[in-house]
Amino acid sequence: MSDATLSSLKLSGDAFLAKRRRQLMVAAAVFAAVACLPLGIGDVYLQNVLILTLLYAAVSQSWNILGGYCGQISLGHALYFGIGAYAASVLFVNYDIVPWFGMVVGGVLSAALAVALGFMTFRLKGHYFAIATLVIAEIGLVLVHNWDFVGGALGIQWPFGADSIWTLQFARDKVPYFYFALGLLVVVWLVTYVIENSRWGFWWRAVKDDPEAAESLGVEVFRSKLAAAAVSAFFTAVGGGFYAAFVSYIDPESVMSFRFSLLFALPAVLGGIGTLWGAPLGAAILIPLTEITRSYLGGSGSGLDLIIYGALIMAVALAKPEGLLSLFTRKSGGKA
Amino acid sequence: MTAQALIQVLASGLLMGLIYALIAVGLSLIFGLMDVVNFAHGEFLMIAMYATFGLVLWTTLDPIVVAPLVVGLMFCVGAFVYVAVVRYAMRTKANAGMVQIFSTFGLAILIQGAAQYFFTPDYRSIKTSWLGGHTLDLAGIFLPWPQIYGGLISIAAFAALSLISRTDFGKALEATREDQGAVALVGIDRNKVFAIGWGLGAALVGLAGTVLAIFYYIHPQVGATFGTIAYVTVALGGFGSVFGALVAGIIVGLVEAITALILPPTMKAVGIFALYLAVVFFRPSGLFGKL
Amino acid sequence: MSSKILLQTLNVTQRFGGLVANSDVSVSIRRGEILGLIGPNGAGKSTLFAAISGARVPTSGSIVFEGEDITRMPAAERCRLGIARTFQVPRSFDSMSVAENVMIGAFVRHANATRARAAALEVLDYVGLDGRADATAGQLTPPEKRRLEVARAIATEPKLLLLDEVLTGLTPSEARLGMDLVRKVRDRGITVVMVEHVMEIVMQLVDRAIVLNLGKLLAEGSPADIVRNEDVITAYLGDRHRAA
Amino acid sequence: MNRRELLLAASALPLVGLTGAASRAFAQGAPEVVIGVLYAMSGPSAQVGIDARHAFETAAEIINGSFDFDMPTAKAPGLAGLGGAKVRLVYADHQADPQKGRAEAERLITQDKVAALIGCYQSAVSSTVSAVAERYGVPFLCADSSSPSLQRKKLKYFFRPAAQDEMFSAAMFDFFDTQKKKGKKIDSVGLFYEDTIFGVDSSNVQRKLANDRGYKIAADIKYKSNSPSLSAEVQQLKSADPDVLMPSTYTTDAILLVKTMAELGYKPKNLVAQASGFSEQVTYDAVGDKLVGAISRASFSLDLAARRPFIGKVNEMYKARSSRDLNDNSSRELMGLIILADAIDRAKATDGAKIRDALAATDFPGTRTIMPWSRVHFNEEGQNPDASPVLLQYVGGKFVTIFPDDVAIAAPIWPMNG
Repeated sequence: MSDATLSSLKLSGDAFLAKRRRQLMVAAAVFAAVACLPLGIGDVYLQNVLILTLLYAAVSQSWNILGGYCGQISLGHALYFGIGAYAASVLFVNYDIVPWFGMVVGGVLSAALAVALGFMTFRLKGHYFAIATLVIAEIGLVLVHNWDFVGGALGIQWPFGADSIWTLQFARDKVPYFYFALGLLVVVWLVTYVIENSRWGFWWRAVKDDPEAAESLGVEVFRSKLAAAAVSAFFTAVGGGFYAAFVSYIDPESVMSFRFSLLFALPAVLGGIGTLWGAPLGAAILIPLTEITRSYLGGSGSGLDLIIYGALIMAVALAKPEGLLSLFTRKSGGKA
Repeated sequence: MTAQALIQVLASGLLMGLIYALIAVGLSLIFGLMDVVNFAHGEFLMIAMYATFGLVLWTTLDPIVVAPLVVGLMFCVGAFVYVAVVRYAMRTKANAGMVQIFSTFGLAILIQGAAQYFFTPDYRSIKTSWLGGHTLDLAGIFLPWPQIYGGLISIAAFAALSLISRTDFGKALEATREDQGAVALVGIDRNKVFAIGWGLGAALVGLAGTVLAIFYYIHPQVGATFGTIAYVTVALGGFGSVFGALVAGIIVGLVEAITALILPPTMKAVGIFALYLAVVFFRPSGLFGKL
Repeated sequence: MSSKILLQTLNVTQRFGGLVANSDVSVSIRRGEILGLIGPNGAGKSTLFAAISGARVPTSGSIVFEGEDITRMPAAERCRLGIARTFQVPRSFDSMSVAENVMIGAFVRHANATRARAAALEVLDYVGLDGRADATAGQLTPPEKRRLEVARAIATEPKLLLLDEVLTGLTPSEARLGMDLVRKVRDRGITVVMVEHVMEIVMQLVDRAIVLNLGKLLAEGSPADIVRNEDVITAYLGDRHRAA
Repeated sequence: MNRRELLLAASALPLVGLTGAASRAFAQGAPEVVIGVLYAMSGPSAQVGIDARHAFETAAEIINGSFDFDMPTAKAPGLAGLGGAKVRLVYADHQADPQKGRAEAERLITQDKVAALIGCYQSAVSSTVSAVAERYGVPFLCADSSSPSLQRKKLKYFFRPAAQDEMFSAAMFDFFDTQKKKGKKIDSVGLFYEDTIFGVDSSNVQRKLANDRGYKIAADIKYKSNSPSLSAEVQQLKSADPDVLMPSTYTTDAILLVKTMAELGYKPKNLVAQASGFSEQVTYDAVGDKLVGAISRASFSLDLAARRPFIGKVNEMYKARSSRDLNDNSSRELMGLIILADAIDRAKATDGAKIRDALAATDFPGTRTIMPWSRVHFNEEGQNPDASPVLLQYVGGKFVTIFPDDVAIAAPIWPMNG
């Protein structure tokens, strides 16, 4: 190898490290700025919108790990969200176990279930896989609906209690929820960031682009999918546990319906799948828009809010198929 | 439960299954043609049901009489959706699968919103029709005429489809799906074939809509109820397979009816879903899908 | 194990329904050689290739690599043992950069991303793609894509590299560059098996050739022997000459 | 406020401003009391929300205007206790989602500074909304959710003037008992209910009552709401053939159920419904011919108009807006707002705690309502224990009150399908 190429290669490596460092700094700046938002926004309703935005960003980023990085389009993540919500609720309401622990239990259960289901579904391709995930989540919904131990159709009401960080119950104060949701997003983002540059991350992207070629290069395709599913399900469930604590009432429809599965995929898809910022960006646009159109247009019952929402999804999917993030990034060499 | 009741449940399931097949086949046809899953398929059904309802109200004719009109209208709706939306979704190179899913999903929400906007969320149903409320009593087995009509229409539609596949147009469809580049060389306009394909797919679900409108209620979310079943049916039969849609539709109808007998009826969808999982576990491309 | 035989197929038979694609094929691949696997269309080359690379398990017979039976071993595991392959139609990971594509291969030997990156860059330099490291794989020209396939495979540090028609469809000058690359690969100590049906080019490159016809082993030997073999001439060359 | 304005402008939806302006146009100049209204205005149960909107607007018209009805707040224009202040309604769409209901309740309380909340139809949403109301000390008048579990939380700010499922179901079984005493045959009941809070709660109460009072449960069928077909379910009902079929279903399934029963040749001996779908005009428009003799529990009966003429007038006002008669839901909603306004009037303040105390002190005879209730007052759980339900029978294209005897117009036709 000539000295000239050696140094150019070294430069390429250094440039890469510099890029990674820059990403981290941008993230630090963005998250710090977001962390300051409650200082300026005292309105409870807007805080509520912010919390939901952060939560959806975090859960959609979790979905993104399996759907965006590993290319396995799941239309059934509501199942994991529901497991998280129910684990936290049942443990807290029936056994007085703090939701912090309940969320982790839900996460572990979900990850284990994701692996078990993966053995069944990861042989399937494309729409067959997507429909299998949808169908499994629907089965889960029906089972929870008819399972009296977890309240069946009646759901679970969290008891009123004093404000406490342990029980994650705050009567009026939204700020603690805000920081929890932000914290969850930061953790999921960091996990994605770290994995993105690890062997797993590379394997996932290879599996997404061409599983057969990946297999021939020593990529454990099946195990890669299982790992992505487990990580994805874990954080989705943690998000579900938080949601339960936040709303303090859950029933099957309100945490496990198909609508949620779509809502977790949408921000990532619209923002840019398989990217670090796609899901947060998508959530930052989609959630405030849906909340605000519903709040200020939905009261009329005319369906105008749905028309706007549907048109937006369609427009973004058609006009920016790589996701809205491509508006902000100068991708190396690409057309965008 | 007596044997008679069992036969009754199976007969009802069979008729419903034929209707499911008719709802699903358009979806499968479009997929077979261009590998696109239309997530607004249920909304097509809903439009057709509203159209039937509206025409019946306006012309005071029977749903059966206005059916050809609705089918023609739905053909235009399908072709228009292709030209106005799907054509663009097909052009994208990045995330092609996602773009198709979410552009048609966005369309579905938009159509639901529009239906609520124009028709209000109220429940409609066609009050009187020639067949509505009439039942064929076969030695204690009751077969409602609307469903018998639906089953017959479904069989006729599948027969017609198998005839179409032998015509020049059918061959053009087949050629387009086999090799999109080559057909351009022999002078087939790909976009035209796709538009017609979408028209045909929508017309078929439209036909199902005219049948359902006779005995089912109509409201902006009605598509969702049948949409999920249609997706599972198509996947169970194998995406792209017309014959698969027919067989899967019948199986879904029967399994649904039987599950409702064995398990609490609230869990009857579980039977269909579990069947789907079991089938694709052994045959990852459904019963008659191409690998 | 330092035997001269790197890989052996023993009575490999592959049936697809009634069709027999490989019938009782027993061949050996010797350490350090460039071996040509040739035959007319439908001869069963690709089927045998698939059996060796692990894309498909044969109906009967076995495959032994360095004394280990790998007949049922998945492709990924074979890769770790030291068998790498390319695809007839290049299958790059188009959403990734060229360097990242090669890193996928390098991860087999280096768990750490930084080291995998360094190894990938070294391989890119070796195959002459160092200038394109940061390009998206989708943007490469077809010959560059072939090169990338080879680079990815080399990055897995194989003992045996299976090349599926890497020279087909290239212009003569591109093909020459390709041949240089194959020789360079062999000089790295990697045994190379090339599936080709463009016999003219391959014969200049290989040390030895195996000819398949109608799923059966037809001839085996040095290029000089092969071109003189009567059976080969009738089955393959004759065929081609008549067609031409 | 500025930030909200900014956000709205940023979302570039000029229509937003329009709707806001429209609802604000209600009261010009005069002091006003803002009340938050929470219903699903989009999604599968949007029609209920839209009907509710008409009911509330009718109620507001009565409160704000001057009408010669013997109802609280009707005579004087506006709320006399607050210097003739007008009631202004702010609507919020919760899409039947408990989380959204909660968020919208908070928005109404913190942004629109509502004096009280009213809603929500879906019990799941009423559950989260009542929790928010409690935490902010804003009274929540639960107009139409009938799940008994809501009042069990012993909330201070929760008030439900209408009956809940236990009272409704008890009325049904009281009716059965009297029929039985008259020598009619009622041995078995068939429960048919959807797998939602409403259906499950209702069936739980009915199952318990049936067991306590010695009725055999011949069928106990929980079905999936919005099913594409109910053939198998109906077949099971037909096989069991209970003396009384007791459905707890929403409109869509009520229509499908009745159609399927007719198609499969099943004529239930008697049908006594837990209102909901069986109190909606749409259902009778669609399948009324097959429901002759069907009985539904109700909080309301238009028959009462014969005794209290103003009920007919109120119904006309409502009909002018919605082109349908008041029913079980819309009547409760309309009356609920009037009860709430009356309390605010007496509280002479828009302060939550004062309104709450006024609500708790509410006590007037049922004759001053449009409902068949005997009295309006609240127990310590916030429940009106004297919201006596009635049973209506669908005869001759309209509903006739048949139970309890003191308000009955006609004798029940029993069995309905002999």
